[in-house]
Amino acid sequence: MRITVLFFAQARERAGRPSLALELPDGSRVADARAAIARRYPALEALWPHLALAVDGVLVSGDATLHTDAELALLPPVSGG
Amino acid sequence: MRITVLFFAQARERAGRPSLALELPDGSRVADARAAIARRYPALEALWPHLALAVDGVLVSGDATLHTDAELALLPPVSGG
Amino acid sequence: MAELVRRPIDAAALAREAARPDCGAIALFLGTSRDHHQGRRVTGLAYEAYEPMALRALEGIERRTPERFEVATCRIVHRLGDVPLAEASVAVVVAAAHRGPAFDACRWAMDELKRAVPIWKKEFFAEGGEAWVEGRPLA
Amino acid sequence: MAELVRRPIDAAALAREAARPDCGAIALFLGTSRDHHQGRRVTGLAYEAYEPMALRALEGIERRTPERFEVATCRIVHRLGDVPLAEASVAVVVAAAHRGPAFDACRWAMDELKRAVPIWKKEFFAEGGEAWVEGRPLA
Repeated sequence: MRITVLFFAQARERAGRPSLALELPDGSRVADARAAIARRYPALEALWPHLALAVDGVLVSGDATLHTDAELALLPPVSGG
Repeated sequence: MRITVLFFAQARERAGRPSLALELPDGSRVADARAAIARRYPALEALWPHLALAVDGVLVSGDATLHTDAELALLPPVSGG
Repeated sequence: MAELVRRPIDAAALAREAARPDCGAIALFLGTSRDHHQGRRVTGLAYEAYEPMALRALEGIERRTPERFEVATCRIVHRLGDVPLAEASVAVVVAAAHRGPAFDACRWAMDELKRAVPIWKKEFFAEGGEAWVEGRPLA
Repeated sequence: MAELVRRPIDAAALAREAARPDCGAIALFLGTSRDHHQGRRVTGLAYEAYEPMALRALEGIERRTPERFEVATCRIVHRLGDVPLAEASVAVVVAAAHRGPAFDACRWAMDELKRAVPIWKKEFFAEGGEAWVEGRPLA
């Protein structure tokens, strides 16, 4: 299945792009996507412990399942206001 | 000596006027002015316990002395804002 | 500089003037006239002040606010005369580096204004009649 | 309805729209860009958001604020993109019958906004360079 990965703020700058189409085996979970992204973007390494992850705009843990066309967002610590 | 008395809000309405030129014996204190005003405006009677008094814009007690051209203000409980 | 005005309060101008490059937070309070009070329908308000004393009292609040709180400035404008429903009778604007003190200071300034400034509010009722709002003795 | 905008925030319009005849108090908070942060001179800010998620989060705050406090409405606007010094990056407006809850609610909404909305701020420094402001993990 194919998902869209969205990078924001520091994650966007370190990945060098705002988004990515990612192909994953059916049944993949968020943790699997995370591992695939980490392999492809080693520059994200120091950031991972600080990132929250959202699927389709809802915060999730690594156990959460993914579905085709899911939007997985990498969200650094927030600083709005 | 002659002072100016200023009436505000309920005091103004009960006195029926915004101000008054009041002639007092030299050496009069605020309490003397108050007594003179009370005699002249019995409609103020119920209000007196709630009034603050100011001379030239400064809150005073009945002991305070008056001077020629002093401005004595009768200030009902305030409700700005 | 505190102001007593007989026209609508320009909240935008106040916020604009309060904005300073060294401040990250502006707290603005607007007191507006309400269409009800203690169960009676109110159709309008009017304010009266002992103007020179009220101005000095407001300026005192503006001056003391940055002494008590970590804020840069406090500015107060009060309207006098008739105030139509939903229009502002008072504006208090505080600018500060951080939002906590901005909120605290704005609130304190408003409390002081209600407590210690010779201004009086009269309400006009839908059922007819009018009344001075029960206030707090000046002290 | 919460908004994310890429133009100056119109605080006057927000205050005007917040004014309701049944409300006597409007608390408005403006977060403005500051010319210093942790000892470094800042020349400008830029904001980025995960827009659909941020909008939903802001709308959630707008909805929950009147559930938690005795206030009628809460309205939030956040600016994105470049924000010049001293211009507002965010506005939170609360309308209420009384000022105590208006202040409390406005402050809570701002705290929630800083805690739980996917928006990021970058600072540009006078000495050159730029940095994302250290934020709080979303949770």
